[in-house]
Amino acid sequence: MTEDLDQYIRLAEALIFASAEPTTQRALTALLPEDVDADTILRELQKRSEGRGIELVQVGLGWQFRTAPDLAGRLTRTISRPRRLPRVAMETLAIIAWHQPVTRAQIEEIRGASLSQATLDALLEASLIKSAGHRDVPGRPALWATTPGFLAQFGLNSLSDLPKRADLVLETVAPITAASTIPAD
Amino acid sequence: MTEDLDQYIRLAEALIFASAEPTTQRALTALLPEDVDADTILRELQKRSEGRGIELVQVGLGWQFRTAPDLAGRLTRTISRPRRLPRVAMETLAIIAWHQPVTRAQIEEIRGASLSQATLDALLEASLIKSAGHRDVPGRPALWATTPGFLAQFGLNSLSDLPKRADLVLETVAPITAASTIPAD
Amino acid sequence: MTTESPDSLILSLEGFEGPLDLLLDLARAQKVDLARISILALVEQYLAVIEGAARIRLELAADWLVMAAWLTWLKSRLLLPAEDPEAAEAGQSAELLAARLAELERMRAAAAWLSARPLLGIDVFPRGAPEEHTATDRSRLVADLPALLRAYVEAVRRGTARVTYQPRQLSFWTVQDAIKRLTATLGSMPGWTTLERFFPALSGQEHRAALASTLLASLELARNGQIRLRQDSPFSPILVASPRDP
Repeated sequence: MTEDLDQYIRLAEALIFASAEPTTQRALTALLPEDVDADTILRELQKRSEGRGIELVQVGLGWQFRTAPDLAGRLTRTISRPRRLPRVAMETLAIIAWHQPVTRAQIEEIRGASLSQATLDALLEASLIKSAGHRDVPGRPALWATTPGFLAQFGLNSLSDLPKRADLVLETVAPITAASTIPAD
Repeated sequence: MTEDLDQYIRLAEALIFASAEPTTQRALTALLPEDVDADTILRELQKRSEGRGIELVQVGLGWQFRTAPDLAGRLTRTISRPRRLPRVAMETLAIIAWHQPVTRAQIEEIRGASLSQATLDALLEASLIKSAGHRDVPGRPALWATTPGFLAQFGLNSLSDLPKRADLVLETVAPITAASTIPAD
Repeated sequence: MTTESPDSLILSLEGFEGPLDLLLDLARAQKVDLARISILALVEQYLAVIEGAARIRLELAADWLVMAAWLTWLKSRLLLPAEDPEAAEAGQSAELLAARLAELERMRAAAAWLSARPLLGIDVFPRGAPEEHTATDRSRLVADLPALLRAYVEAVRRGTARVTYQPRQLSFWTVQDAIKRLTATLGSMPGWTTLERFFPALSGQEHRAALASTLLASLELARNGQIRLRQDSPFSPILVASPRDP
C-alpha cells in the first residue's frame, strides 16, 4: 500500500503540475482508485512539498503549485520599459521650457489648441514641471515652470543650455520690419 | 554553506518551476551569487527530483520540469492530448533530423516518394523544422533543418543526443548520393 | 507478398508510399541483412507484383511502371555472364539500390526511435500554469533633447498656422516705386493735382514716408521735364501737372 500511495502522490503531483487550472479534489478523485482518498494524497503531497522552492496551495476550489512566497521577491526581474511622452505632452513641455513661467492660457495660445488637465498631470507626475506661483492678473492663473528633473531628463546643465527661440523657429516668427517690397531672400 | 546550498536549490527549483519554457543556465547563474556554480545546483536539484511525479530534464535551450514519462498513460486521460504526427511526417522529420541541412529533393530520394505539401505544413506548423538557407546549386533549393522546438518536443539536449546513423540498423552504411541512376518517381 | 485475390493485391499496393517502399518490404521478407539481399530475387518479386496489379488495374501510377521498366533492364543485365561489362554496370546499380533501401530502412528506424521518445505535450507535460515573475518598470521616459526641440518647433508652427498669420500690408515706398506710380497715373489726372493723390490714404509715419518718396520722385521727374510742380505758398499742398496741361 505504501508503494501504491507513493505512486498516487506522484500522479497527483504530475496532474497538478501540468494542469492549467487549479486541480479540483474531484478531478483527482476521478484519477485515483476508488479506495484511495484524494484528500489524504493531497495532504501528503503538501507535507512533502514543505521547505521546497514551490508549495502546494489551495486556490479557490482547487489545488495548485505556487512559488514559495519567500522566494517570489528574489525571482522577480524588473524590466525597465521606458515610456514615450505623447506628442501633446512633449509640445506642452517644450512650450513651458522656452516660455517659463507661463500660464495655461498662454500655452494654449501658442499651441493653438486647448490643454487638457491630463497632459499637465502627466508632466507633473513625471516631475518634469512644477507650479511657479501665480500671475498677478485677474483670476491669478497658475504659472508653470520646469524642474531640475527636466534638466536631468534632457541632459542639460541649466536652462541656458537650451537653444534660443530665435534659433529654433525661423520662418514662422519672421520679423515684421522687413518691407514686403524686398524679396524675402 | 549547506544551508545556503539548500536555499539556492530551492531558488533554482522555484525559477525553473515558474516557467512553462526551459530556463537557461545563464538565467539561473544571474540569480545566484557569483561563487555558486549553477551546474552543481542543477545536478543536485535533478537528483532530488528523482522518483517524483515531475522530473528535471535538460532540453535544447535549458532546463525544464516535466511530468515523469511513466505517468503518461494515466495523465493523458485527464489532460488533453494533441494528435501524434502521421508516419509520413515522422519519417520526413527523421530524414531532416539525421541529414540536415537537406533539400526537398533529397528527402524525396531517400523516401522514394514525393513529399506532400500537407506533410511539410504539418512539420512547419508544429515548429519542428525551419528553412536553413539555400543549396548553392541551380534552382537554389531551400534547405531544411530542425528547430530548438524539435529538441524540446523530443526531450533532447542537443542533436548529438540522436543515435548515430550507423547504430540505427546493423547494415553497412552506404552513401546515398549516387542513387540518382534510379528514377526518383 | 501474396497474390491470392486481385483485390487484396490492389489494397496492398495502395498501402505503400511508393516503389521503394514496396521494394523495402519485399527485401525485408528475405529475412537477411539488407546489404546481402538478392537483388535479382527482389526484382523478380517486384515485377510479379506489378504484373499482377497491371492485369487488373491498367492505370497503375507511372512511377511504379518506371521502376518496373528500370528493374527489368537491371534484371536482364544481372543475368549476363559476370565478365560482361554491362553486367558489371548492373552490379553497381544493384549496389546502389541496396544502399538506398538500407538508408530508407535506417530512416524508418530513426523515425521509430523518435516516436519512442516521451513526447512533450503527449507523454510528458510542462508546467500548466506558469507564473510570471517579471515586473515592468515604466517610470523612465524616452525623451531626448532633439525630440524636445522638434516638439517646440512643431507646437509653435501649428499654433501660428491656426491663426492664419498674414503680414501687415506695408506701404513704405521706394523712390523707384513712386516714379512708376506717378508716371502711370499722371495722364488720368486732369490739371493740377496734389501730390497726396498719387498714393493711397495712409496715416502717421507711413503717410510721411510715402509723401517723402513721392516728392523725391516728382522732383526727379520735374528735372527731366516729364511733369510740372507748383507750390503756391510755404507748407501749402504741392501740386503736380502734366507738361501738356495748361
